[in-house]
Amino acid sequence: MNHALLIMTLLLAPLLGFLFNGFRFSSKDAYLAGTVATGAAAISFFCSLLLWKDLLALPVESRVIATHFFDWINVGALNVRFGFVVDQISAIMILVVTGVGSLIHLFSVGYMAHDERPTKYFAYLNLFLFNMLILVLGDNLVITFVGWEGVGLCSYLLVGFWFTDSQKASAGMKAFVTNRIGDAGFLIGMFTLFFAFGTLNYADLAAIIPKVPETAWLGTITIATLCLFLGATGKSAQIPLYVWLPDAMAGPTPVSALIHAATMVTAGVYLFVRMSNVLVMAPHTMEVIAWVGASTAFVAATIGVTQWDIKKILAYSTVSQLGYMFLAVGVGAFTAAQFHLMTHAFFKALMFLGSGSVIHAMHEEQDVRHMGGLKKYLPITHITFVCGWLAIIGMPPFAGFFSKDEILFQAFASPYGNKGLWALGVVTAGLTAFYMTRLMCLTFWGKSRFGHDKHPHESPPTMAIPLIILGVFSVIGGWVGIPHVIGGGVGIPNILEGWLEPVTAQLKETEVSGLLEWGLMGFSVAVAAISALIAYSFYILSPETPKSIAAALGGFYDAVCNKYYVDEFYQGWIINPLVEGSKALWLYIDVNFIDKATYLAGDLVSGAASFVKTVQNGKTQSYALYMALGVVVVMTIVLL
Amino acid sequence: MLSIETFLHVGLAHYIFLSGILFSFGMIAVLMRKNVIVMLMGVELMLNAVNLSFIAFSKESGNLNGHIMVFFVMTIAAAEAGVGLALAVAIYKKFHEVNIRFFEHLRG
Amino acid sequence: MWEAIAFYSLAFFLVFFAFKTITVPNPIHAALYLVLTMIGLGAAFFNLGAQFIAGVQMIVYAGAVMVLFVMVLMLFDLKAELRSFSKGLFSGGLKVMSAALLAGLAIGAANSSVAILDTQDAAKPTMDVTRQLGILLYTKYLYAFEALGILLLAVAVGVVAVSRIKGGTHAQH
Amino acid sequence: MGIDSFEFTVNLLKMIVIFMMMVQIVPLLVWVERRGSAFIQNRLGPNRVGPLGLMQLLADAVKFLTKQEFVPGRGYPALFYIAPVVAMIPAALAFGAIPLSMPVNVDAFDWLGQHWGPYVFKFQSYEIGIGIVFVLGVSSLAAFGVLLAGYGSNNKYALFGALRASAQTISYELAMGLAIVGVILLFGSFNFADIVNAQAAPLNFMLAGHKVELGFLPNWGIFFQPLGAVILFAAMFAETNRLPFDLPEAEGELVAGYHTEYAGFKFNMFFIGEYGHMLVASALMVTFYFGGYTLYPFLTPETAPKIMAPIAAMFGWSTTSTAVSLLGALLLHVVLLVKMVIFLWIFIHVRWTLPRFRYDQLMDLGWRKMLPWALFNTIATAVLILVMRHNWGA
Repeated sequence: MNHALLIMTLLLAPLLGFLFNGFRFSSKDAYLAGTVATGAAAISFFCSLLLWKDLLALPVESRVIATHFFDWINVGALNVRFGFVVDQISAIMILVVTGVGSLIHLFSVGYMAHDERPTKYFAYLNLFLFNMLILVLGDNLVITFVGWEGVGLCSYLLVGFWFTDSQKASAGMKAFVTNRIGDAGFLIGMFTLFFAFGTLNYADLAAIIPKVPETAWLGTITIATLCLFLGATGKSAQIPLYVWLPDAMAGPTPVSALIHAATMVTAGVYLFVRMSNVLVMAPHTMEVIAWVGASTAFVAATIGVTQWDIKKILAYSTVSQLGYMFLAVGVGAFTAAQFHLMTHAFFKALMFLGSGSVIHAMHEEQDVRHMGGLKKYLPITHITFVCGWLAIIGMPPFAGFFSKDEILFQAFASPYGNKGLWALGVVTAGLTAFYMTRLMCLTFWGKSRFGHDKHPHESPPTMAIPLIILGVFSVIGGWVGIPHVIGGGVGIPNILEGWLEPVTAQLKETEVSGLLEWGLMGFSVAVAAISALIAYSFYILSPETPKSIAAALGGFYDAVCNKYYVDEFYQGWIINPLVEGSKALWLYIDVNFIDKATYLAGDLVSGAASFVKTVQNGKTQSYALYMALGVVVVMTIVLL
Repeated sequence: MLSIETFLHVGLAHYIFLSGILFSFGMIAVLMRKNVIVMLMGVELMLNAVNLSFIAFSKESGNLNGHIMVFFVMTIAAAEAGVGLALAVAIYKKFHEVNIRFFEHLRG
Repeated sequence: MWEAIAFYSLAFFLVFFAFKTITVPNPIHAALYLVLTMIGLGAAFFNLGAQFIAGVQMIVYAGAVMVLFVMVLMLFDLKAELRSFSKGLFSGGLKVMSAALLAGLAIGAANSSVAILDTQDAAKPTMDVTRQLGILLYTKYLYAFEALGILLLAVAVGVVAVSRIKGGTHAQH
Repeated sequence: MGIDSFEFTVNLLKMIVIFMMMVQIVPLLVWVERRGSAFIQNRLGPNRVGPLGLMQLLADAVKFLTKQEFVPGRGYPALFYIAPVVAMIPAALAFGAIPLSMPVNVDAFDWLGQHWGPYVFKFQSYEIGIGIVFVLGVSSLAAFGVLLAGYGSNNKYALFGALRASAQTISYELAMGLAIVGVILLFGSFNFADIVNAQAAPLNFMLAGHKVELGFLPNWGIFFQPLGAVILFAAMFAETNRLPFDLPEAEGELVAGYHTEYAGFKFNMFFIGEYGHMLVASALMVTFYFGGYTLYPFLTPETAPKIMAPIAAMFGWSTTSTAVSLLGALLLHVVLLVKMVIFLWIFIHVRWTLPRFRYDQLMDLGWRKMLPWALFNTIATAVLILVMRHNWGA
């Protein structure tokens, strides 16, 4: 099959699904809408598989399927083609996006069956898929930005999907506005790159930039990549713009799984993996990224420990895991970042869907304090959740182990890494194990704490099947990137590394002894295992201990529990001054000068028009006369 | 220049002149008459004047495209007359007169 | 010679009838003068060798459109109007002037374009003209012809809809 | 081309003669109508003046001519006077365009010391290439006569009659035109002479690229267009404003319709117009569907001179080819007249047999029955012609 046609089908299937459902948005038939939307997603997934197969058939050094449909913008030096490229990076991305996306569409059919506006929901979901595909397939920054904004829009629409609840509507608004700040950075970065290098095409940039000498902090590339990183912090919820993501949990749970865990929030990571050749020319940026990523991972993990809302816990966990990815990007481990992105997509989508299943079973109850002992009510959800849990805390041989271990190893050993980053990463790993175990204990194990009026029940097959598939992938998904020290002995190659090698920037390998690698690995696993055990003992064996610890920590605990008062800080020191300042401008400058100027302009125009408006007297024949006079004038000019 | 021959040898120019006169008459009717139906008649007159020049040109150039145009113009004119008269009937039903000034209500 | 006489008498009648059309105060008389103008134009078409068009002119204009006009006018029972022209001496003058100017310019433009008209073989047998017209209409201009058919259908529906209007925002009752 | 004075004179005379003929047939028709109606209604009819009451016509004419001229007080005299003329003109013009017989060939001869080259005179007032379009165009003007009469009289009944008449004429013109389109498609010509000549042959049609000929039947349009013929004939009734479509002059409702205010000679002219229309209608019916002035296989433009030559010799008339041609043409003209008389009698018979329609029934019939059928006829004819003439791989 023709590649251009294949890519077109890949892109258009969700768009058509969106149009189909969008035009009949008021329908309440969740099954029809869901079938169409899921079908569209499945078609896209199928196309992705075909493209991946074709890509495999190509020789290793030229694994690129590029196509462009038309020249989109052609102004002066700026030539933006509506072009798409499928290479090793985007192939993984589209497989993940459409694969996980299809599963989540399927899950949604069951989850949204009794909603008020299911058709609208599925239309948005399809639109999101379309935009996400645009984002990952675009062969230049502008196309990516189109998708970037598109997914932002869909995120807004879906977070505020239950907009009749003003809190949820404002959560959507918050997500949107926070993203706008990041997008401004993205735009500035894009402009800077174009200003400096005259192109926005990834391939061209990768070809030009390594030849450009870069000067310290104020170099063009550093500034540009920092700006792009600001965009990435917005989209991928890093410090300082992470605040929207926990609030975004107001949306339907499958949306949280798809957009706010598996795909959209990883766009920033994808961007930097895509631009790895550019990024390695700006070591200072990488340093910033690494530290921001590591501290985000740590801070989010600490907050996660104190949360009670099941989705909030998962949200902070997502922020934390995204921090890991940025840590990997920052230390130059692009393969590891992409790897973690993929495995995270599996297990975090799984856990969100699992939490959706739990919430569904508990009749919209989200507080873990009112759960417990769900193991016997929700066997499938429990089993799959356990897979996700083991994956995220990094237990071998689950998916998360390999990717997280790779990141920690690179943080320790890479020329950009250092022991501080590594230490932060390991502590975060411990915290992750702690709060995830805490979540398991409070939700599934122990005694049930909900009232007798609730009768939890296992979800229908449309919801169970995606869980099972994702559960399987949470187990085996990591096996594509088995490190040499483990795989080398038994002859299992690191498939992923080989796969991504031609398209990501390669750093000089630092020689590290296998023993050290084994040691680091063992250490982090041990930390995770111990903190998991501690959590188990706290929440199952002696439930009183956490309270006493919290009491002992006092103010610090409160601070963590309230997310370090970051929202309050933003409110008090950024938003309020802005609002007050704007009010002052409005009341003084606007009213006194600008308004008067516009009134004056209006008065002038209407004054001048009072003479001309006699022409427009409603007499049809006068109009005909003006027409005739106009023709006379034109003909005179033409003839003379 | 203006010899007797110019007048006697009837050619394209004569017909175009005639057509121009008829056209201006039609236009005056559209611009000046108050009765909507007479204005419509003026439009018909204008269209017919144009038809005349089409036919004259067609004869002069020897191809039939002018005839085709006239054919189309006639169809359009018939349609226009139908719509115009229907509007006039609608106006008459409301005001019991068909004066163009009732269209001033359209000024809003 | 005969040609000139035919043309000038025809032209005289045409101009006279057209003038009466636009000046007589009674709209029915105007319509009847217009019928005469139409018939005269049909004769002019015939003179110019466009027999089929002349016949169609008679059928469509004189026979159908004008009958419709006259019928509508009679239904309205309009009497001779006291003020049949819209008022305003200045604008009236302007209107006449602009019409005359436009006509003059159009004549000038057409006349100046006569020179660049490529005259093909002019003489053709009369019967052939109708046949050629038909062939042209159904080959080269087929889409335009079909489009006109659709237009007429739309107009037919529209006319019925418009003439059935009752009341409205400006209805006096 | 050049028309010499002999040709000019003959053509002028021809026009006058044919017009007079049309006008003179009218009194005869009136007599036929009156006697016919009497016959149908089982009474005597005019029988006092002259043999069989034939002189009644003359008496009527005198009455018409001597009646008082009368103009309604608040009417429009100009329109009132012109209306009867306008009513008569279309019929006369249309009748003039229909060929009444085969062309007459006049050989070259010397007369008045001059040489007059051979001529071919058409047996009609004037020959127009696209006669059918001309006849349709002219007869569509007939509505104006009625409208003018109705408006000029300034009489409520007259106006209603006029409006009815014109609405009716417009409505039935559509069906009439479409029915004629079938004929035009069939014979592929707008010319009456072509159509008539095509009918002076054995019945033939194309079937899958082969010509099929049925020698025992003439190639008349009625065999191909029966539906078209019925529609055309019915529409003709409406066009002539005769019963059962004489709503414009329905006595019960409208006194005498548009000629309520007319008397005397002006009324007579309306009469002539109406009967002229009947003549045109019969002539068209005959020309389109019944072989016109020919009667294959007996009397055709080829055989007529051959038949007349011995007859002329028998009676001792001139046997020059000019004279034989003229005699042949007259013979064929008689054929046409006989056929026309049959149709004229049908007109009259229908008038005294069928009751009048109601106005809504009339419109309903015109727009919702005849128009669709005529459309169907046109489309079916076109499709059939295309299918039958197509050479299906043979």
